[in-house]
Amino acid sequence: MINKIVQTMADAMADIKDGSTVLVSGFGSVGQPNVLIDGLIEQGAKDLTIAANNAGSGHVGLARLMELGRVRRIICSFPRSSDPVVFETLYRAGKIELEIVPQGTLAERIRAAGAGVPAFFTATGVGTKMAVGKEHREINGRTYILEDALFGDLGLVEAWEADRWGNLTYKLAGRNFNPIVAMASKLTVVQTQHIRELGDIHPDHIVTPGIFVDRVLHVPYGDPGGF
Amino acid sequence: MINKIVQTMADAMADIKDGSTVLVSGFGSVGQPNVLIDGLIEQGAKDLTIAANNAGSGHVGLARLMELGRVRRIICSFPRSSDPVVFETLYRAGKIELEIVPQGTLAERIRAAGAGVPAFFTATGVGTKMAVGKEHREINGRTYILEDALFGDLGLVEAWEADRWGNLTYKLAGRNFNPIVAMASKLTVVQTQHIRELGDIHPDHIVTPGIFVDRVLHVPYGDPGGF
Amino acid sequence: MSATTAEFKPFSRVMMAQNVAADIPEGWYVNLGIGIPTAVADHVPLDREVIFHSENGVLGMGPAPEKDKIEPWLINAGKQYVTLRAGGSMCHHADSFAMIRGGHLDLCVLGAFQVADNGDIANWATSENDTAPAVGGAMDLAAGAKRLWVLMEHTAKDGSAKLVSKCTYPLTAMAAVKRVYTNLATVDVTERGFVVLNMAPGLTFENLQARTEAKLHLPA
Amino acid sequence: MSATTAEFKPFSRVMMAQNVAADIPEGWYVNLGIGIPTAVADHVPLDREVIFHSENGVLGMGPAPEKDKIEPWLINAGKQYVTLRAGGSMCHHADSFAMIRGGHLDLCVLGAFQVADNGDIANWATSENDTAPAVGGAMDLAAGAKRLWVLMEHTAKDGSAKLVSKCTYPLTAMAAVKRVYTNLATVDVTERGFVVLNMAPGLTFENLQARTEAKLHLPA
Repeated sequence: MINKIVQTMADAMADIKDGSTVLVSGFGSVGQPNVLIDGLIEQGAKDLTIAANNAGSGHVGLARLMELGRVRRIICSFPRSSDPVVFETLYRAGKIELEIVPQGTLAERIRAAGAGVPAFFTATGVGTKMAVGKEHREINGRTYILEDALFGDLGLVEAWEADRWGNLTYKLAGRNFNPIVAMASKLTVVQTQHIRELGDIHPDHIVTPGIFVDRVLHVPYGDPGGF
Repeated sequence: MINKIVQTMADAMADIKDGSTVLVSGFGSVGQPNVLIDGLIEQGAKDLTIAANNAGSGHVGLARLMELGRVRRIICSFPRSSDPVVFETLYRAGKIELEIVPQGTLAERIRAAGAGVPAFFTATGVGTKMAVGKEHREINGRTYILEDALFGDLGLVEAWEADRWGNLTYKLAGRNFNPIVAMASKLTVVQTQHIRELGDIHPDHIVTPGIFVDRVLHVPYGDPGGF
Repeated sequence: MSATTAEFKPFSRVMMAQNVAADIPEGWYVNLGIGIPTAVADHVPLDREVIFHSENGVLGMGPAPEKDKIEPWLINAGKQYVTLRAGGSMCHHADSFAMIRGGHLDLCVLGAFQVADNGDIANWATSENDTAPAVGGAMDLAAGAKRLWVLMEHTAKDGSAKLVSKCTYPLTAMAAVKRVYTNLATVDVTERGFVVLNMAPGLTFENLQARTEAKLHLPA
Repeated sequence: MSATTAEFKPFSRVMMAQNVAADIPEGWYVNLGIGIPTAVADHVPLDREVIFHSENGVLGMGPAPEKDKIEPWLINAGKQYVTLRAGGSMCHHADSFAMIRGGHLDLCVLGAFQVADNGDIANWATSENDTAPAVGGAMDLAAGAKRLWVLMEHTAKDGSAKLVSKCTYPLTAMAAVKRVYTNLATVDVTERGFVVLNMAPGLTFENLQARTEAKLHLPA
């Protein structure tokens, strides 16, 4: 019997290696796998590359992971947040590398990794600092730049519902990066609000099929808080 | 009030021009917009390029459109079918151009057109006839070829449910090419089994948001027949 | 800057939003940038159906919720709580940006630091050496939407011009802006450069030009 | 071809499918090609959960339906009616091929005209000038799955070898095949070339080699 549901955080975070690239979903605190981020802090892996839309806030979650010196590099579209003090301090001190990526390019690069597309052309960023050093090409009269796929060794996902095959649904804006992070990561770990019996989620309503999911941890924390 | 629901086939097929590229969804007869294909036959546009998984069967639908001499070129992955007599006759007589595309490359090229990606690299087809004349590139130790986006001037879609904003759902394997055809086409015309009131389809269950849909025709034909 | 002494009444923030809202026809799919542009939605009556998109996978946003009816799972790109209209739908981030990058949005309205009369826009960083510049979805929106309109003050707080002949700040996109709405005027970006469509009450063309670094034109 | 006179009992079609099925562990995501490979599913017991994928967006297929319980909206890539297991799900064609092309399938089993001992596979056309050759999803599956196994007769109907040192038919993919199951043997594709894992009862290695154009090896 396939059972991707794990019972402990230790099992959820087993075998995560130093030097991993970690794709972290979430937009603000909605659909952000906060409990798994805490689990990663606890687990101890270091020299990490984190790809996420934001670069953490306050002294918790991703910010805490950075504050502990565990993040070598962050790839994000918007390092500013309501309280980006940790990131900004590290960045000014030259203690963390930053790769700024337009949000749509970030999403498309992650999706490409999941879909077997190692590189693709896009119009976003042409004529800007983002295009410096990138291959340019005119296609049908418009200029595009080449962007490469962004793979995760580990992907952290928050779902609304999950079953033992790892099929997932999301709630409203909680979907955001989650489905593509699951596609693009070698090891996809999910925290889910609800566990469902196999077959209880309608086959037309499953958003992430279990093929993209490795481990599921039941974390019924309720609604997201502030941002 | 936005109302994409049209009342007649003439309205559904208005202003389709000679020389159009038409993306036609469906896999076998499941999720295939047969009534709209008949509408296109009736409408009269010619010199068409048709992109579809198959190249028609018997003397109806796409096969009929070809038999009438209205199709200059077909782009598909599998021109064979249970009864491909029309296509094969035209092809042997040199009266129709054929572009064979691996099925996944076909799907990805259509999706790329909808997503603003004019070209992308793929491993599919490397070392085969499909790669002849295409740009090759080694990325991270593997060889890929460059494929371009496949845009539709017109996209023909079959949905299970639709509302007046053009939001769509599909039934089981009836989904297939439909969502990406809707994304990739300048004019997306839908035949739907069911019309729903706005708001009756749960926002998490809408598969094709109305932004990708232009016209909806109510065609409650029931279940698909043979293939 | 003697022209500043002339008597005229700039458009208020509300009027600026109203000016944009008045030009959005029913049926358009529209993304409103974070900041002032977000307020445009408040001035589009619900019975003129305009479908508002947010980068985080929300299509069909309605007005802000009443405080006791907040849905914690429904926010916009500015991380404000929003509502969803009947007919609204959710999608994931790559699909949401496919809408943007695939040219499916009829309109995007962004704020900006500078707009050049060739349509270049700079709205994400005010220095090449900005500490941790944050671009978000601005470059995708600017490059991807069918039309890009900018909504901003006509001049910066220090009085410097924001409608310029060449952007000095790092670009967001090249030749992307189609129209600019400011507190002083509405200006189209055309092949001739900036063409003034209307001005704040009492403002003269000369007075507007005095506050604008790029050359302004009157409609042909 | 004097070797053909030796006494041995080739694997039947059913046994060939059983041979493949026996090697698929629980939890694998598997795509079975049209034709003989489809029958493999019948030999994987339902309580050994293997998740079968079909190119047309079906994940988690179960056994063929009883005739009075056909769901007309549920077919596989071979356009046969199928069932969906509890836990099955649907997706669109680009997402379905993302599973294939993104390396998410543990295994694909295809039929073939020829397999070379470097793993090249030819399974879609038997001539460079084929009338309207039909490739379907074969190239995606061959290039994309983590493992490609081939299930086919050991020789063609005319007696010619199908395990060859170089494919003469148009390729489907290069260096893709990991293992071949035939009616005569199971053969791994390794850096040394073809390595014979097992043979039909009564068949000798020499006899198998006589039916194989490429050089065969015994396990090291």
